[in-house]
Amino acid sequence: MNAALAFIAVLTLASAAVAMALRNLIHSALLLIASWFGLAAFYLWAGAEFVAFAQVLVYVGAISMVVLFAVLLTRRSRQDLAVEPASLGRALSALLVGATVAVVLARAIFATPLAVAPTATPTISVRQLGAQLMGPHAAALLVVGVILTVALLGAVVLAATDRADSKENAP
Amino acid sequence: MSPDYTGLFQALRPETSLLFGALVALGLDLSLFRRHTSGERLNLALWIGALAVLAAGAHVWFGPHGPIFGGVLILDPLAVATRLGVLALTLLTLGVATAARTPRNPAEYVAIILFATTGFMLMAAAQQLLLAFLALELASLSLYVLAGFDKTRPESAEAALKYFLFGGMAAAFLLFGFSLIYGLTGSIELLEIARQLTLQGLSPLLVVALVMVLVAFGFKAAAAPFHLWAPDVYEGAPTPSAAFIASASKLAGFTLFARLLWPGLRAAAGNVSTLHGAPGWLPAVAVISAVSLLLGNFAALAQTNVRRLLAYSAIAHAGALLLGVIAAGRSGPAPFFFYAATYGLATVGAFGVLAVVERTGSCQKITDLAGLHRRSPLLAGCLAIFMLSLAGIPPLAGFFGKFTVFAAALQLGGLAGPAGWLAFLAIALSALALYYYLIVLKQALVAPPTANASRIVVPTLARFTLMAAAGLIVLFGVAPSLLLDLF
Amino acid sequence: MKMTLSAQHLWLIPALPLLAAALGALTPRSGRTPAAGAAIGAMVLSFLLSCGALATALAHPAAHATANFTWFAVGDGAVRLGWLLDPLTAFMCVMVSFVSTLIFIFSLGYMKDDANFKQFFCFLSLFAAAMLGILVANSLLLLFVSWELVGLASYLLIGFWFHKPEAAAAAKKAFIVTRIGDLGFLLGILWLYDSTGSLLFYDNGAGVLEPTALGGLAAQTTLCGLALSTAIGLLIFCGAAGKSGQFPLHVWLPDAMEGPTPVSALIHAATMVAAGVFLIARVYPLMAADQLLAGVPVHALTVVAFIGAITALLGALIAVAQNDIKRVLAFSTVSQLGYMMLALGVGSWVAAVFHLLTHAFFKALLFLGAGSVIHAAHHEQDIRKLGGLSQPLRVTFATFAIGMMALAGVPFLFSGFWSKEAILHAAHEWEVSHLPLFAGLAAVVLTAFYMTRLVAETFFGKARSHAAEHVHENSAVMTVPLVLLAVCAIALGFLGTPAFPWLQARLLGETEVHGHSLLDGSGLMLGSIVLVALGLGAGWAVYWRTPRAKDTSPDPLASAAPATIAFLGARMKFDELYAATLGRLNTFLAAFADFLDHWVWGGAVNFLALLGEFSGTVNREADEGGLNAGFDATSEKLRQTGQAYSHAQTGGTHGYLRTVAIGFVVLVLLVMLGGGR
Amino acid sequence: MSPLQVCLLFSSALFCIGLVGALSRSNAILVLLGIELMLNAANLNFIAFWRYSPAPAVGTGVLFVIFSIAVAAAEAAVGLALVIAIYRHQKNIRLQEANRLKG
Repeated sequence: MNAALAFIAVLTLASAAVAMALRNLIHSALLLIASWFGLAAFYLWAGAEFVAFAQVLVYVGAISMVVLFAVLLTRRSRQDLAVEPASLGRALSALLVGATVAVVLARAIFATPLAVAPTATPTISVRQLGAQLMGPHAAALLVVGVILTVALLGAVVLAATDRADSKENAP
Repeated sequence: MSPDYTGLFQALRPETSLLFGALVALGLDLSLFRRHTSGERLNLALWIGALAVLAAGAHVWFGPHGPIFGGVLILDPLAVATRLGVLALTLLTLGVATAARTPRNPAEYVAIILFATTGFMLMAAAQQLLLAFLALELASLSLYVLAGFDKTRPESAEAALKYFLFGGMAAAFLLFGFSLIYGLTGSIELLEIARQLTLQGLSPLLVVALVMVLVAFGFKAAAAPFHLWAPDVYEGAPTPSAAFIASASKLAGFTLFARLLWPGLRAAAGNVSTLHGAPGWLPAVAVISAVSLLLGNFAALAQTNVRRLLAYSAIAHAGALLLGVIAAGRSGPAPFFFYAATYGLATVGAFGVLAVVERTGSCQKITDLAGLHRRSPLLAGCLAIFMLSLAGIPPLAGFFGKFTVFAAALQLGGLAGPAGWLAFLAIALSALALYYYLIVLKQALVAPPTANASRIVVPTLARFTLMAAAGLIVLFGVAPSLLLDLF
Repeated sequence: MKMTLSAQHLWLIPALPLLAAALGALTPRSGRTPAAGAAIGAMVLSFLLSCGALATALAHPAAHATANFTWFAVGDGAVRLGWLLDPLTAFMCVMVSFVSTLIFIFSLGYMKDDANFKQFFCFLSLFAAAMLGILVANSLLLLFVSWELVGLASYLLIGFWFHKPEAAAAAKKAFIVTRIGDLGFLLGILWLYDSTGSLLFYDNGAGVLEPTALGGLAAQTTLCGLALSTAIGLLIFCGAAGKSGQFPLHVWLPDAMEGPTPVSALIHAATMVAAGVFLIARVYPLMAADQLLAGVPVHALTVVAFIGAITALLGALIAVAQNDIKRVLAFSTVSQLGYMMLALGVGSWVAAVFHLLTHAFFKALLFLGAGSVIHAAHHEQDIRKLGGLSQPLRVTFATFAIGMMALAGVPFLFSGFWSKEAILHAAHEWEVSHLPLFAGLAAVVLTAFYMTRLVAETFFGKARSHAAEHVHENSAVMTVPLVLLAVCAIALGFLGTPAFPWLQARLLGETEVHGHSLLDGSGLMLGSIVLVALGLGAGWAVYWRTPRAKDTSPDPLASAAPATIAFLGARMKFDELYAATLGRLNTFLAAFADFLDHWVWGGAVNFLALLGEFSGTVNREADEGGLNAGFDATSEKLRQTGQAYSHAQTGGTHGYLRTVAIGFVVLVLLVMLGGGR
Repeated sequence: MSPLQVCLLFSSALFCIGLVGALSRSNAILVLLGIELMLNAANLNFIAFWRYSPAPAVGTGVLFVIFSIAVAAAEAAVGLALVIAIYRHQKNIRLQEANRLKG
């Protein structure tokens, strides 16, 4: 079972890391989809099937599509697809900062005693989740509805091209 | 145990009226008023928004109190006071919007302001990590959109993108921190977390979680070194949006985080009353506060852009407010609430003045305010009240905010401990603050107007808004008990 | 009709001018008569009410009648405010409202051509209201609020002629320098509130000036072994030093002469600068609480005494070398305020208040007299270009001479003599040191000398400029206040002679007057009379006997060259003395004052700037803009520091995001490693 | 090393990869995706802690993740709209070129 966990982890991390390093935006997006699949696999491994489905649906199904649309909308020629490499200094400093954060997190994880009860993989049924959603978390459910409304409204307002706008900004 | 839905809906009536107002504004605008000029559409939306805010205020005032829905929300005095404060600041922001340039989608603009207000209202009352996170995200997403609302200016888009990326990063840190807190305590209810933490003590992973929460807090409060977005957003965003981000958002953010830190993470607070206190989040907040005070005050001196000056002064005020949060463990939330609310009033007012001046042309440089006393004595007078309140000159409200916060901070251990030093630093730097506020006032009150500057006609609603803000500042300065009696 | 006013209604005294200010603000720009009428009417009413309050206070001089109320509650503590009526309040109220009334009337004439006449009266009323608020407050917090309002109003008044850049700069300087003192004051207030839980002066045994609280404060020790009361007292003294122009915060006062002359009379004679002295007199029990303790390194009052002595001497020395009529008076004010602080420090607060009252009258008289001269001489202020004004300006000259003799301390007839004598007497009896006494005696000579010079240069000889040739006496609206003030400058002294110290007894809360024979301590009095005579004689010899010929002719003291005939020897001697001591000392002190202005307190701010710079940027050249100059350069320096800070704001989003991560790491390390685990 | 610690290291690594991406890439979309990865790492933590919690039947961690996925979707929508808004003005989405505002 730990082997499965290690496999999933390596796969996910590797595809995420390569996605963040690749120069081609489309390739990056595809690798990120792979990494999101990896996360879904992890959720399955942990016994949270519903979350795994949600992950696939939302990330792989929706977010990646939005990203691809954005990529296509914001390029003017084929060359734009290939993102120029980040400047070396910026990449190095980013790596340095990332590594430092990683060291801090890892040290904290190793230094903290975590009581773990060796249990079998738990399960949680959709019915149980539903009861929780409609029960103690009803308020959160309402708020998420509002958040999605705002996001939709905001995205439409910001992204929509007004006629007057396009005239003003025509090159 | 069946959930108390009735109680929940009773408690959420203010939010419901805000959302209802937003939907009505959108609906009317889309159906009946499509053909009207954008000015008329803005006015309609603003009136609907104002009514919704007033209705929400009535619901807050007469609504239920105490823990709601099994303690997910708490309507204690701090929550009620913050909700009322947020609603008042929203109302003033709507007033400022009457004076500013009409946005291209007026109904959407007002609706998103109301959505953001809903987020603030929930932030004020959340007592559970999940709801806190969602409320924060609701407010933040709305504010990103508001910052980028002016599509004709590249500065607006740039400000919004920077704000969004910075905020997204902060949200990621916050969520990671929350996940660690959940892991360490097995709960997302603040009271349960507090109970668990008193048993556990401070572990390294908890320190990481605390600091991640503080990162998000620093972002929301615009405290150094997590302030970098603030000057750019204040400068680039449309004026009412900037006013809203600077005032209501800050008040709600301080309430939310003070609640997370004090009742929730009290066991990990540590100690700053003496130099060799216990470790915890208090020393970290003290450092953020000191850095904000120094950086905000010094950088404000160098500004030639009045909005950036307000932004850096906001950073300095965030430092003083954090001092109030530090002291809240002993003195209760009243001091920092008073400070944040009156600061919000003065800031909305200052941006309101800028919005009116902007009607006659650009108002970015401090020198754009030259000769304001000739162009509009009312504006100059109001600006003087706002600036002097920010500078903490008695008897304006800003002074009593400072007084109560510093008095509370000194109670932690006199001048001998770091809290006392911070209070001392804040008091010493307020002389510097006076200097840069006087630079603005000198332009507005003393300098002659430029040759082509005309008289400024202040629209009636904006006039009313500014006079209300100025009047409240004087009123709360003369009678602080009006606000403090909410506690 | 005997009218009395109880403590409950004391608030009316400041409320009336405040109302007048509000009315003035609401009247249109053209409403000159209503605005001025409201201001003067309110001041007259306030004066009458103050007289009523004085009647009440004199009926029960020992009582501290208070009226307190809760203002607001924070947490478990409540902040209470209140009004306080005792002889100190009552005497000060009468003085301030009376002098203000006269200055308001004088302003009618002085400002009659000014376009912003209405605002001027509005600001004057606001100022007077705030000043009266300081006097009637029974709470340190209320006092501080009024105190800051006074600062704000003086900012508006000093900068009233804002079209003059010097005026705008002077106003800002005055506001900010006094505010630096106020920061200490605010800190003291907060500390006091923290220690005692109250800010009321008197509260039936629970106030901060009452034995319970004082005992507690004196018993605790804090930084450097000071008693807590000493530390708080010194912080409060910072505020007093700022407002009262005490060394080293005196730098703003001379610059503030850029304001209209009635403002100078109001702010720099009777009221604002006196507020610091009043404050120390008010909190005197707190300042003196540490006197009984042994083994305390410094007593608060000792500091006050020495600062006062230094200020007295410094102000007098600098005044000798000034040529602007108002600046001479400004430095003499600095010097006289030093006297008052000296008196407070050596333990005789009644002498300080006595001098405060007499000084208010004769210095207002002198300033208004100067204003009358300036107004008549078409705004010529340089005494080298005046001269020969005694004939055309008869009334002004006569009253100015009375004021000059009061200030110089001419014996027996003039009030300044008696009050100064009381101070010197108290300094003589001080056991700690006699240095303040010697400083005070030295300043006596100098005061007599420079005032003689001022009168001689201004009123005698022949007119040395076009402006001074064509002068006419001013209208009655300006001269009548001068005459009234002159009468007071003489009469007030007789309230406090050693033979009949009525004022002192009332201030101390005694109903009976115990006079001493004038012969008690007559040695000191005789000595000081001789010193006054010396100063007057020297001034007469140097300036009066041979008046200046042209406005460009050199100052006789400045040119070390020996001159004319009969009195030559003595004069030579004096010239040498001047060149060897006074001249050099004066140059030195001027340089020293400059040094203070630029380096010491500028240096303190610079230190902050350096601190900021150090933390702000690493790659910044450290020497750039070094510690080079005073106020403006300092603020420029601070600006540069700020620029260094805001250069961190590169506009690059990556940098911003990186800061988040770095901030995270640093804070984690801080919490894990720091905190003194 | 317990499996929980493995999971935490996994999530920390993912968090740092996202962080490095956000800090180094010039394309605004990739920066946004880096931040999404950081959010994913937090979700992973929630599930891991839920997996090893003494009372998994309550399902708090799972619910939190469901909500946070919804929020992430909303964030992505707004973020990409903002990217398009920037593109409208500067005709590219290179983040380092969006620096009109500074000082």
